[in-house]
Amino acid sequence: MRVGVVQFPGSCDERDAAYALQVVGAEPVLLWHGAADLAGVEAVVLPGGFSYGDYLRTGALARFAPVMGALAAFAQRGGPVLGICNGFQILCEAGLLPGALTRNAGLRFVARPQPVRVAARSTWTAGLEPGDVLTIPVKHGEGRYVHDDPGQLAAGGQVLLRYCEPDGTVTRAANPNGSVAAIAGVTNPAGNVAGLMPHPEHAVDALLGSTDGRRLLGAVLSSVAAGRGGPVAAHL
Amino acid sequence: MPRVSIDVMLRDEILDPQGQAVERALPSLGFTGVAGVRIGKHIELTLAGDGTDVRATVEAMAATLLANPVIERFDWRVED
Amino acid sequence: MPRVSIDVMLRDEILDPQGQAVERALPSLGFTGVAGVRIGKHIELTLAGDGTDVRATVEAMAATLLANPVIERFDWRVED
Amino acid sequence: MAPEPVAPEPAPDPLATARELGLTDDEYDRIVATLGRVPSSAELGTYSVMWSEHCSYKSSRVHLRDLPTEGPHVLVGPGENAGVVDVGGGQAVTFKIESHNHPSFVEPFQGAATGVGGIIRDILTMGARPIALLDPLRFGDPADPTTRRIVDGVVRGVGHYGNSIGVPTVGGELAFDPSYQGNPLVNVLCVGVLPADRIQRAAAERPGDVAVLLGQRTGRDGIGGASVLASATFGEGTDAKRPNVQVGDPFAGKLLIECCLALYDADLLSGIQDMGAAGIACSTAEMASKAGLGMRVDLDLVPLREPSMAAWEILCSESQERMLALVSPDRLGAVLAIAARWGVQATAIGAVTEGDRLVFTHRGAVVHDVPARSLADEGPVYHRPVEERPHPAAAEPVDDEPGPADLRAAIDAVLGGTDLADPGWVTGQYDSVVGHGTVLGPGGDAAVLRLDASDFPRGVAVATDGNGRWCALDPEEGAKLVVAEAARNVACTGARPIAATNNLNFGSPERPPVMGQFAATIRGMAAACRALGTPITGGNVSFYNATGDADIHPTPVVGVLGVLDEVVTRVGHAFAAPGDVLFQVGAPTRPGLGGSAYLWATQRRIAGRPPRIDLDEERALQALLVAAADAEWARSAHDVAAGGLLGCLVESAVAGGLGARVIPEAGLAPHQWLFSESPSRAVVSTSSANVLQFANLCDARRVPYRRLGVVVDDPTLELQGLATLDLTDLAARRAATLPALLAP
Ligand SMILES: Nc1ncnc2c1ncn2[C@@H]1O[C@H](COP(=O)(O)OP(=O)(O)O)[C@@H](O)[C@H]1O
Ligand SMILES: [Mg+2]
Repeated sequence: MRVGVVQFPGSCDERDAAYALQVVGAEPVLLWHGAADLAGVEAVVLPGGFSYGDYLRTGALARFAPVMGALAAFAQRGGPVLGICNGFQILCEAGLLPGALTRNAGLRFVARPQPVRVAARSTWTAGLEPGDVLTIPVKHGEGRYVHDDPGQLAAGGQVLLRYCEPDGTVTRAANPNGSVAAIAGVTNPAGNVAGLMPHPEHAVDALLGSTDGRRLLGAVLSSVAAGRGGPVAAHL
Repeated sequence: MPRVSIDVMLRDEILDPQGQAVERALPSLGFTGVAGVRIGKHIELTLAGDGTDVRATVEAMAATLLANPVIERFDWRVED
Repeated sequence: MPRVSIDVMLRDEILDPQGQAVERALPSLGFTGVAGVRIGKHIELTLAGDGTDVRATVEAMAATLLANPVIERFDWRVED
Repeated sequence: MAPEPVAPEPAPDPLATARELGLTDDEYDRIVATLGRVPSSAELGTYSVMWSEHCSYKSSRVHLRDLPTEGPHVLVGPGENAGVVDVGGGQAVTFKIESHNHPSFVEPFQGAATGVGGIIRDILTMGARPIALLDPLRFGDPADPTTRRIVDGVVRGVGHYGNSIGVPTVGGELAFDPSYQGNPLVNVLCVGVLPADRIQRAAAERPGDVAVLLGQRTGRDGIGGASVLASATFGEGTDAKRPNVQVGDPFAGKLLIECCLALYDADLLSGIQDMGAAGIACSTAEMASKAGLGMRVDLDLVPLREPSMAAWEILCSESQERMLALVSPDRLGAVLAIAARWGVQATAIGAVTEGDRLVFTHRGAVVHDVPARSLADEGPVYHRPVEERPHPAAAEPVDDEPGPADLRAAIDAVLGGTDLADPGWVTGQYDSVVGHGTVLGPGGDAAVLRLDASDFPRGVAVATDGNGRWCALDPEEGAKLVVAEAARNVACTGARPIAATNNLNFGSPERPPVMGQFAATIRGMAAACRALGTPITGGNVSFYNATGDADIHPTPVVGVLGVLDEVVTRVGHAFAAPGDVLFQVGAPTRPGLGGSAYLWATQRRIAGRPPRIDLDEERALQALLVAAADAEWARSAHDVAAGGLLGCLVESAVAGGLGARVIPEAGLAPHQWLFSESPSRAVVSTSSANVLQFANLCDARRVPYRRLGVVVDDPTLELQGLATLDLTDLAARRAATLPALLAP
């Protein structure tokens, strides 16, 4: 399965994302920010990094890049899109995901292995159960998720992951950035567009640490595969 | 070529940890009685043209690019 | 209780990478005719008291904490 | 043909200007003799920066010659932007360390950030993709609010640049000592990887090649900043000397990396040089001089941030994120196209010429016309007076003094001190994982990086070490110990140390005792590098680290690089499993409290002689560690360093979430057993199944070993008959040390 990885000026994790996709069995395709189309991929990852230097606001400039037009249309048609860290920020700025990501409450960049708890059943967590705990690195300066009504998001099944202790309890200390309701990842109402602050692409290789990221990245592949011939593929 | 200033601030209900940190640091530096510190962005730029549609241009740019309405509000003025 | 606004900007001769990157990105993002973008901080705060020594307080505060005199300058005004 | 240029207009009041720029009268006379005329303002500008201590190494050059620089793996040694070593399989690795001490004192955030940017571009210039950063940092007393402000700015600055540019920060150091109060040390090491046959050279090749300026526009940033600032002592009047601070733009730096790598892949360049200190002047002079050619540049073509800049300002500006590429005219179009794709400004500003002149024109006139090599290679060389003066406290017999009255209190003091603090407060602000190569990140002995995820099994290990206390007490022995420790840290991971880089941080070279420390350091470093097979492939000298008359401790910082043929065999420092057997291997524990963490933590004292090192013992230990890893008999390995055996055991246990039961060594005072920093020792754990093989390996290699104890499941460290430490509590306290001291 061909999965696009969008490269913006200032992206840093695009090679990691491509590597991780390969590890879970996909064929990564780098997509240039200036491209007008998505080269026929079946899913798209917006990788981490500092697109346009993160200047002005994280994601604020990237969301105007030419490729984002094609991406929005793809998302509209139900195409699976995953934004990781800077990718999450871009998707929020583009209005493809609810809420916004702001400066960490502690005002420092935070890099650490981070336990997160699966909060909903979705195409992005196929094969995982609510309550499952994964340990995945976070690394960001602006990851504090803000939303007016996190309860409504949760009720709609849009909260994907929450920051937690290794045993799964959600505590203030486990929250690396002060996100509302400890939210680490969300989806759009339709469930095909997701954003995460943790970096599953950095957790696919036992030599480098955790392999929990495979379970998340693998989930999208199986969902897309399962959806072939269904609504997603029908529009491709 | 009008020169424009735009101030972009987090909306009041959004936590501003930077403002809070400054507010907390001030007393120990001998500045007392300072309250309600909020920190945002100050943007200065020059627009091409004679300035006939400054309002439209600036508001469009601020609303779509310079500020994120989900969390921010903005204010602008033409300088000099 | 005077309400004060302070703008802190990089000094003109100091590179402002943020302003520069935004300015460079604007045309390809569909915003044309914008030049000389500089981005700094906008700080709002309230001072206790009747406002007799606002100038002294604000300037001292800006010079010691709010702005870094090595690379920044500041400007302030009383809002109301 | 252009007509012969007329001589540039002489500078008004040239001698006064020369003095203002820091040139001595002798140096000025030399310039006049070289040119056969009075120099122009632009020429005075370029000579003053190129002949500054920072650029010319005029005080250090005669000593640096004594360092070993050759070895079987060395592809490029000192003299280029960074050394390159062959790691096999067609891959090469380049690495170098640089300092940004003075700029980081003036403006900690930007100083540190631009330090990171600068060393990344050195690595990039060699043709490599930068893959890792290490940041050895030294600051004054953490109780001082100024120190806290500087630490905060520096750590944020390193993080800002490194995180944003997508190069992981995988190691470093954090040390505090009052000698760095007015002069922090911010050193940064960068590692890059490249195909061994794609090394780029910073030399001109052919007359007619076009000089292309890549990157940021040139502004009045840090004119003479790195060079002049780093070549004078801070004191009163710092403000007047303060050049405009350079501001780093990691975004522009990132685009420059990708653009240059694309240019290398397409094999489009005949030469490339980054612009560090002394900007255009330095890069053109060096590239021309190396080739024995000339260069002509039209300064009116240089894109400026401030159009009013004078010629000498354009030449000496240290604006960041710029490179100078030389391109044959038929490839210019392709180069400009690649630059445009990456959004990097690229401008042809001049050309390589026959002859040896470095000619700059500005506003239609020749403003500079000098032999390129007179700037780059024929600067003054000083034989500064050298006086080796023993440290007043070195004779104190600290190893003969009685141990602490309360051993438990001493243990708590050492483990609670800054030398043994958990670096998490720093490392948690750095991205250490980007690039999917970080096999062992910060926290252990050395960082280990996988070079290629797909089919290339190799890895490299890198560690930096310095120790101002040892080096102050005895610079020669201190330098040996520092080299040995860095190499031992690399060997602990199982990597074979093959090369080193050094950053020599010293006080004012105009003071003979400082030059005495310098000369002794070079002797010690040369001896250790020879003995351990780690030639110096590059580095940096930073003088004038002083506040008024007070020089810093002599602080050589060494980075050692090692190779793992199979990165999967790497060994970490964390205990792996309960029941594993602990061995102390290497030299016997000797009295070793001179300059130790124990003495500092318990008595705030720097005294005694640093422990002696036997370099043969050291080499044997390192070879053993590599062999044990290769055979996969070591489940963990950690050298005995700051905080002695106690520090070593606590770090390994805490990292593994386990504990240990160990038996004190007979015949040693408990405080020596626990805290001695005598060198050439490590603690290795093996599974009980491999105990015999490991012991046999030690016997075969004649490396002494001692069974120390066993790894246990519960988080306690039992020092039988002496103390039992609760590691959960200790870990929490060590993690709290830095936040408690440094939270602003
Ligand atoms: N400033 C820093 N940046 C990154 N890593 C650091 C820093 N300071 C310390 N570390 C990490 O902490 C660990 C312990 O450091 P140190 O005690 O100096 O090691 P050693 O004694 O083995 O030389 C090392 O892995 C080092 O890389
Ligand atoms: Mg060590």
